[in-house]
Amino acid sequence: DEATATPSENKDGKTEVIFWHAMSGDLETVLKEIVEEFNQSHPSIEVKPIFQGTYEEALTKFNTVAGTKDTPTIMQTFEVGTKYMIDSGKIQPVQKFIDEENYDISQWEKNIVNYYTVDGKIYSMPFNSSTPVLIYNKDAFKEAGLDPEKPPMTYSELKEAARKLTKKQGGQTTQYGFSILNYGWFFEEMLAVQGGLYVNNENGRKGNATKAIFNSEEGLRVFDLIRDMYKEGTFYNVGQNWDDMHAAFQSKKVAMYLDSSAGVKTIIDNAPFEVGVSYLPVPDGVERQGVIIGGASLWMAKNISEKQQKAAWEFMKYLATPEVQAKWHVKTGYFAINPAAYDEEIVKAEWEKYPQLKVTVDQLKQTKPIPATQGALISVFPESRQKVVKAMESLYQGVDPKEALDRAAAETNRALEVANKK
Amino acid sequence: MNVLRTFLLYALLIICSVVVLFPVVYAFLISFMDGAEVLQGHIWPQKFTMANYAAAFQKVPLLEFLLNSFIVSLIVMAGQLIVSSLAAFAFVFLNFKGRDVLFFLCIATMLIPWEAAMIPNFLTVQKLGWLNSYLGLTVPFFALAFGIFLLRQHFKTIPLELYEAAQVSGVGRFRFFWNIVLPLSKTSLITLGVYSFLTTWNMYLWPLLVTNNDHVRTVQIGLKQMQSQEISTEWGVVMAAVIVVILPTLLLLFVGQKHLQKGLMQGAIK
Amino acid sequence: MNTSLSMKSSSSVPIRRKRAIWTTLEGIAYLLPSLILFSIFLFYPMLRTMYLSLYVTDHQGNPVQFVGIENFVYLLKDASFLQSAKATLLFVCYTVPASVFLALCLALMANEKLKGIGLFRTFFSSTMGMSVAASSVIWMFMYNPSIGVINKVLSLFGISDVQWLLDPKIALISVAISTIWMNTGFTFLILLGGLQNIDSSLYESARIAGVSYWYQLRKVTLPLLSPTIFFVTTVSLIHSFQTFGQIDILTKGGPMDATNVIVYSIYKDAFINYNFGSASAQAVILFFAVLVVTFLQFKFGERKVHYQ
Amino acid sequence: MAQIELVHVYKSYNGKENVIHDLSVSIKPGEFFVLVGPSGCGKSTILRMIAGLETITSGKLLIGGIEANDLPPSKRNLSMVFQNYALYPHLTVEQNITFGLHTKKISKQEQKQRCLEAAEMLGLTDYLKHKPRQLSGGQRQRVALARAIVTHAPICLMDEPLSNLDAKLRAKMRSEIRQLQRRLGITMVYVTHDQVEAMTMADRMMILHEGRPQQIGAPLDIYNHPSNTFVASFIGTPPMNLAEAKVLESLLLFESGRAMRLHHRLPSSIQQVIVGVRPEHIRLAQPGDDHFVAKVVNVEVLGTETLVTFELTKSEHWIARWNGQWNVHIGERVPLTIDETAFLFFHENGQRLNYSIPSYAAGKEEHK
Amino acid sequence: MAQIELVHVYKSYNGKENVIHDLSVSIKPGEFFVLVGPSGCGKSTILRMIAGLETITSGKLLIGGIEANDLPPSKRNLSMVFQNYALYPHLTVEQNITFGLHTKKISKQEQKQRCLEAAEMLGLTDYLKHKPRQLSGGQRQRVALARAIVTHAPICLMDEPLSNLDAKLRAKMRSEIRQLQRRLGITMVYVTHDQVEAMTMADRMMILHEGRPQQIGAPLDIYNHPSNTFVASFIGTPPMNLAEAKVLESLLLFESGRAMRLHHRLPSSIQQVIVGVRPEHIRLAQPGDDHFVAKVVNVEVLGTETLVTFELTKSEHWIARWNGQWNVHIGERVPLTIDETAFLFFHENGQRLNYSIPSYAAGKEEHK
Ligand SMILES: Nc1ncnc2c1ncn2[C@@H]1O[C@H](COP(=O)(O)OP(=O)(O)OP(=O)(O)O)[C@@H](O)[C@H]1O
Ligand SMILES: Nc1ncnc2c1ncn2[C@@H]1O[C@H](COP(=O)(O)OP(=O)(O)OP(=O)(O)O)[C@@H](O)[C@H]1O
Ligand SMILES: [Mg+2]
Ligand SMILES: [Mg+2]
Repeated sequence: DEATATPSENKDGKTEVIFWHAMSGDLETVLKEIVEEFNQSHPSIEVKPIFQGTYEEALTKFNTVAGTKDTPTIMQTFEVGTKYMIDSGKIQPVQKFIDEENYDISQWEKNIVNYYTVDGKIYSMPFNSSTPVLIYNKDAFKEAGLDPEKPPMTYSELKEAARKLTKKQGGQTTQYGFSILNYGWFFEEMLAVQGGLYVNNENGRKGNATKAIFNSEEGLRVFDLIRDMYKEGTFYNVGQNWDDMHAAFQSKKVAMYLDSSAGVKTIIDNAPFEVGVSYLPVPDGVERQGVIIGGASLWMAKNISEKQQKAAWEFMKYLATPEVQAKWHVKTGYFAINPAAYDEEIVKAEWEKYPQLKVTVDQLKQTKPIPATQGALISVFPESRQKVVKAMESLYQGVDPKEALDRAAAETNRALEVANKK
Repeated sequence: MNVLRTFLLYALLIICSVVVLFPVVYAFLISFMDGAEVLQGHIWPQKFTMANYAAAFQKVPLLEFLLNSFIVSLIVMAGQLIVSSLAAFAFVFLNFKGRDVLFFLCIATMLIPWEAAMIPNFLTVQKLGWLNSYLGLTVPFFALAFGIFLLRQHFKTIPLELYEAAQVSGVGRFRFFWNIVLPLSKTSLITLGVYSFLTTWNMYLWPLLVTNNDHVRTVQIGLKQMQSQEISTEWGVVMAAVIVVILPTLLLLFVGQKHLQKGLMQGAIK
Repeated sequence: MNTSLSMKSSSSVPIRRKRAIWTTLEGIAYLLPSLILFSIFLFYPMLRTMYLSLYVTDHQGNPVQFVGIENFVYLLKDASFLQSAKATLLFVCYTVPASVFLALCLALMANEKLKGIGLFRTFFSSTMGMSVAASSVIWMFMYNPSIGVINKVLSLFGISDVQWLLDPKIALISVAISTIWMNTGFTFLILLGGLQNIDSSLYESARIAGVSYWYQLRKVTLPLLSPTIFFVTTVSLIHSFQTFGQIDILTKGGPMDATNVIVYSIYKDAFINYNFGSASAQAVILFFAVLVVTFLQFKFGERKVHYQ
Repeated sequence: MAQIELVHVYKSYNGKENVIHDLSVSIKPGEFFVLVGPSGCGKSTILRMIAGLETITSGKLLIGGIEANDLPPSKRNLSMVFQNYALYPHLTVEQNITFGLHTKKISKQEQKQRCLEAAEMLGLTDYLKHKPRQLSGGQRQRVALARAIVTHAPICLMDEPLSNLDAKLRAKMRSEIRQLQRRLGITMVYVTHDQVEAMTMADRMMILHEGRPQQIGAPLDIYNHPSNTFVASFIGTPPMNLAEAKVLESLLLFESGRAMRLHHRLPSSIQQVIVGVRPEHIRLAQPGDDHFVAKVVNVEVLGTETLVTFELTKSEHWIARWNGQWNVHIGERVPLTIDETAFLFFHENGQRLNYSIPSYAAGKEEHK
Repeated sequence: MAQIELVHVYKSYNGKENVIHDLSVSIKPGEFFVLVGPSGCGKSTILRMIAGLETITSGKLLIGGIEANDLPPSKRNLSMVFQNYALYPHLTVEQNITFGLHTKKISKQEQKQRCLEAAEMLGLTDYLKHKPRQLSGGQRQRVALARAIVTHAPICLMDEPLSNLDAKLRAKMRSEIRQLQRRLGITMVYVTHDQVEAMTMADRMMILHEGRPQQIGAPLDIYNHPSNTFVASFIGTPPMNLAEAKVLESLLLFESGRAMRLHHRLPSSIQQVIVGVRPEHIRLAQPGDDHFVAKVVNVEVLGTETLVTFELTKSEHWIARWNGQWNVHIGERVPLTIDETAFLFFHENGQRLNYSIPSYAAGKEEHK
């Protein structure tokens, strides 16, 4: 095999670990710091982090080079790429090293483990994980006569609060009550929190998914919510760009919205008002099941030398240590995969400063480990997400929620069908 | 020219300039704002901070990227100018069978969406062992149908008499090309040069694909590295980087523009 | 010198042919670098794309099953592809005439002999120095409904917020506007160059004849500029068909596929959904569509062009 | 009808050297004014300044009595034939000719009419639908001419409009242009390097030399009374023969010892002169004539006439012009005579001396 | 030295009408061959075919005995002056002149040398560093000329190379070119519309009319023995006077009743002729001469000579050309006489009749 041609050692006699990632902005800075520290403490290994664009871009490239001498040792891939990576056959499940070393994975956050366990095997090493949260403007709450410490937990509370928070001036709405980014992830989470499944076969965890079932009652509730609120004029359509959403919130155009836990800190820092963070709301009378983990994990390539794999494993383990995880959590807002990190001093200090961060962790901790919150496992996830986004967008055009949802499901089915042919 | 006309013309010019320049100026102003200010939608920074620039340079090896971009852009520019002008010359001044077919074939390459060709090209470049090298970043762009087309259009305006005169004096075709056609097409060559430089400078996806190494990576990748997906981008920093990135190209444009002076053809023949 | 007449005439045909062959060889020599590069980096991928369009591919883009024209048949029935085709055509119609027209106006103004005109020329061409990515980011900012400057200005006139990029009815137009802005610099520069190449004595003659500005524009400037206009139109047309960057950054093809032009759809299918077969089929359709348009443009457009 | 006045006009292209120096001239309404001068002396420049295509560096231009320095060309109400034709390559001959006529409020029909007339006159009728690049050099020039003619503008500027035409057509055009100009009362400024054109067409002409006006006047006046050697040698083909000579009472002493005797004494103030004689005044001596013998160095038989170049002195060659075809051989020595009244005298600096020899035999030149 | 032969050459630009019809001519090595003809008759086309810039539609071109129809221009070893100059706008005058010399394996120094010589000869020395657009029309033409001169190619083609020069410079250039051509033994094909150039420079000349060769021969032969009315009226300025006449024994009867009596009887086969007389052969009648009286309709005093246009018949005007400046008035009736031997006779179809009146008084024209 060509892959053995990969020089596993560089000229200093160090084992080289090529680490492709998609961390940009401040995340990259932190990541580089951590890698630097690792390299210092592990003289025989040299990890080289290389930015490869967005998750999609990195994946495309990995796809093309996988199996050749240009393959990276470690590859970071977003959660929805899990199934795809497994199917590609180009990766080495980390379970092998867990077994060899008897590595204790119980120290990990169980919900995270849950997500990345497929057929009882852990394929990749969770790394940066996040969940959705409700973020709201406390000042606006006060202004509207709402209790800033009592954010809405159910759909009706949400609607009620949104109505109060919506401000009109002349014919113009200057402040909207609520908003959700047109992004499939939020829909998936709103579904999962009610215990709804995305696809059949237990969310694809019990064999290949063949059919989308998100157009269920649970899914419809989400769509109805959006449609109703939009009709009322309390919901603001922010599009599908994260930055637009942040801008809408920070400029007080929107008083409440859903965001990723990873972004909380920056929002707090930049907002000219007090920011509250809370759990995802659920429909009235529905029991809260918890949230699915988002973010990305690290994958190890298959056709590389033993030595490199070992070194890569070493690096992965290092990333999972409480100290590193604490630092990672504090500096980025992503979860620590190892809850022990939350006992670290720096985390405590940080939570002191940003008590909101703890909310995100709590939400995850309270999640029940059921297939719904384990997350769906399908290889055409990105495509399916596009369909859901389109369905969400069509709501603003007055399309019936049921119809929109059914169409998205049908389109996902077709994608699944094609994918299963391969 | 009467005064009113001049006045109106200036007024129009200024209005158009404002419209055209506004986005750039806007970006420039944003680059001096801190994150909160940006997200609150200010136009004029309340206080000018250079922190964004400092951050931009500190986050990614922007200087090295800039240098790489320069090298790559220059090589591509030179390559495109040479290859395109040779081809355009053949299309205008050499009359051979199948010329029009070949020309249309060349034009047809413009129609191929680069996105569709990218993966096979990546594999080709990989097979050639050109990953992580300037070769892989530049050579695939040397032939440019657009450039050939642009130059052909310009070469066509060169009076045929000049070609005839050269032929009669026994001057070889290449020399005619070199000594007459190229100097006479200075405007178009500069236009094409600027175009090549800028498009190469602005390439993102291809350099990302064929490089794995900060030592050959270009500045657009650096720009992308500063924007994050899930969490808020620091727009001030990004805009600062945008300014840093477009500054050299704008400068190049200003310099090139100076040379695009009054046409040289005046009084060409009779 | 004293070869017989018959020999001379008999040698005529071979000489002519030899000369023709020689010219052809010389022509090929000039074209060789382009031809080689085109073959490797454009024709080969295109052929491969055509080949792949007849297959179902795996995630790596390797053909697994021959399906003939099934990919095409599906696409032509697929509502979202038809929507893409429609969006593409609309986008072309919005951007091409407008950018050429605007750039022409700017070029005409900048071609006047005025003090400081060089500065204006530089201003007008400046958008050429901006990458699509950078410009798109700026425009995204300006279009932002909550903090964007455009809505702020509009609100001064009492116009309520416009969802520039979120309303399927205007998203394409919004993207088109930003595209026109991005294209202006380049188109302007080319047109200005064309204007400056016109023999000044022709203008002098028109000045003496005393014709109005508009008449001169119609009867002298535009016809003489026609090769350049033809060029920029053709190029803009082709580029416009292949618009990608601004869509990716501004709308990602949304809302509701309103801006999902074919190239973006190809990108999504190939790089996000890994449907190389379908993506290839779309690429092939796009290729032939642009080919037809370009061919028509050459056939009917170039007829109106006056080369010197 | 419009008058054109140039008052102390200077022109410089580069801000350093002047191309036109201190030009003052007043062209009368309806006058046919011809500009002549060697190539590069500034003729086109003057036309272009009148047309408003070049700025006037200093001085004043008045058209119809109104200062026109800053008037745009279109306001000057004139037409112009460019030296390089300036035809619109994309328009047909017909469109080229009628270009701009609509501004003069001329009906379509009238435009057509004028165009056909001009085309007829210039032999372009067959080419009305052609594009300029399909025309020969002369045909292009004629199109340019037609374009100026059809406007009927009160002022018309022509820059060597006939230089590419053959003699026959040229002769025809000469009289056509002249008639048209008379009929319409156009003020014409006409640049030419053709002596015949200048002499036959001009009401007045100006001779220019290195941007400086040398003489302005009626053609015959200039021909007969050139104000300096430049004009003398520039007007007339072949040019006037000139030679320096010492004056000794009634004797003209040339270099290398040749002498000619006059029947008159020259004023004693004159000691050193430049003597000028037109070639047609050097005749073959009849027996009994005062004559001198000179060696023939070149003979050009033109059909109508014969030009005989002979050695006046070792270094100076003069030309004699005789009617008909003469069979003279190079190297032959011929007896020549010069009518004394034909001599013109110039100061060493080139200026004409205000002195001429009175003719005692009522010149046959002034027949009837 | 190279010979140029054209054998039954035809040329058509559009595949329909021929622009050149059946042209056969052989230009001898070292010959100075002049092409003349009215504007648009195909002169430039012929030059361009010889140069290889236009294809030959049918027929054969031989250069130095070798078929050259398909030889590329650069292989023909010739130089050319284009009618529209074809200067390279971005090169200086000097670079324009020496452009292409390197192909002839001429050293840099020699190039410089030749360039300076040519510039000197053409008065371009001051402009060597200028660009063409800074030159006047005549200066540009001279640059084009210099470019052809410096190559010393064995064949040189010139298309109206002097049309924009003034008389003086033109006269100088005429002899310079002629001398250079002789000295280098160049074969020259020269297009001009200037009679004087044609007459003085040509070894032989060809008159062309609508693409058809009319007559080829030495200038004087053509002048004296034009083979048809076209040539007769084309060569000579002013052109030969022509008129149709009936022949009645020794009487020429013109329209509207004017008659002229000859001392000879014309052959009885001739009944209807076209009569031709050159303007210089129409003299003012001396007392006692056979004369006729005609009304003067136009007078042009050219300085050297006077052209008198008179009414031969109501509809036909003839021109007489007299030396000197004559004070004749329009409308005057003058007695005129024509030397009988000066008459030329043409067939109605234009061909010259092979008949001329024997001169009984040994013509003064053949002096010595
Ligand atoms: N490229 C062309 N296409 C079509 N017709 C042409 C072309 N060039 C010349 N002609 C025609 O061929 C004829 C001969 O043209 P040519 O240029 O040879 O004339 P010429 O004798 O040189 O005239 P001139 O003295 O005016 O330059 C003209 O009637 C002209 O209109
Ligand atoms: N645009 C220019 N820039 C600089 N110098 C110029 C320019 N145009 C003309 N000249 C110079 O000015 C002088 C006069 O030029 P002009 O064209 O008026 O001459 P001309 O009398 O028309 O000559 P010709 O009879 O040869 O056309 C020349 O010496 C010429 O070199
Ligand atoms: Mg001139
Ligand atoms: Mg010609």
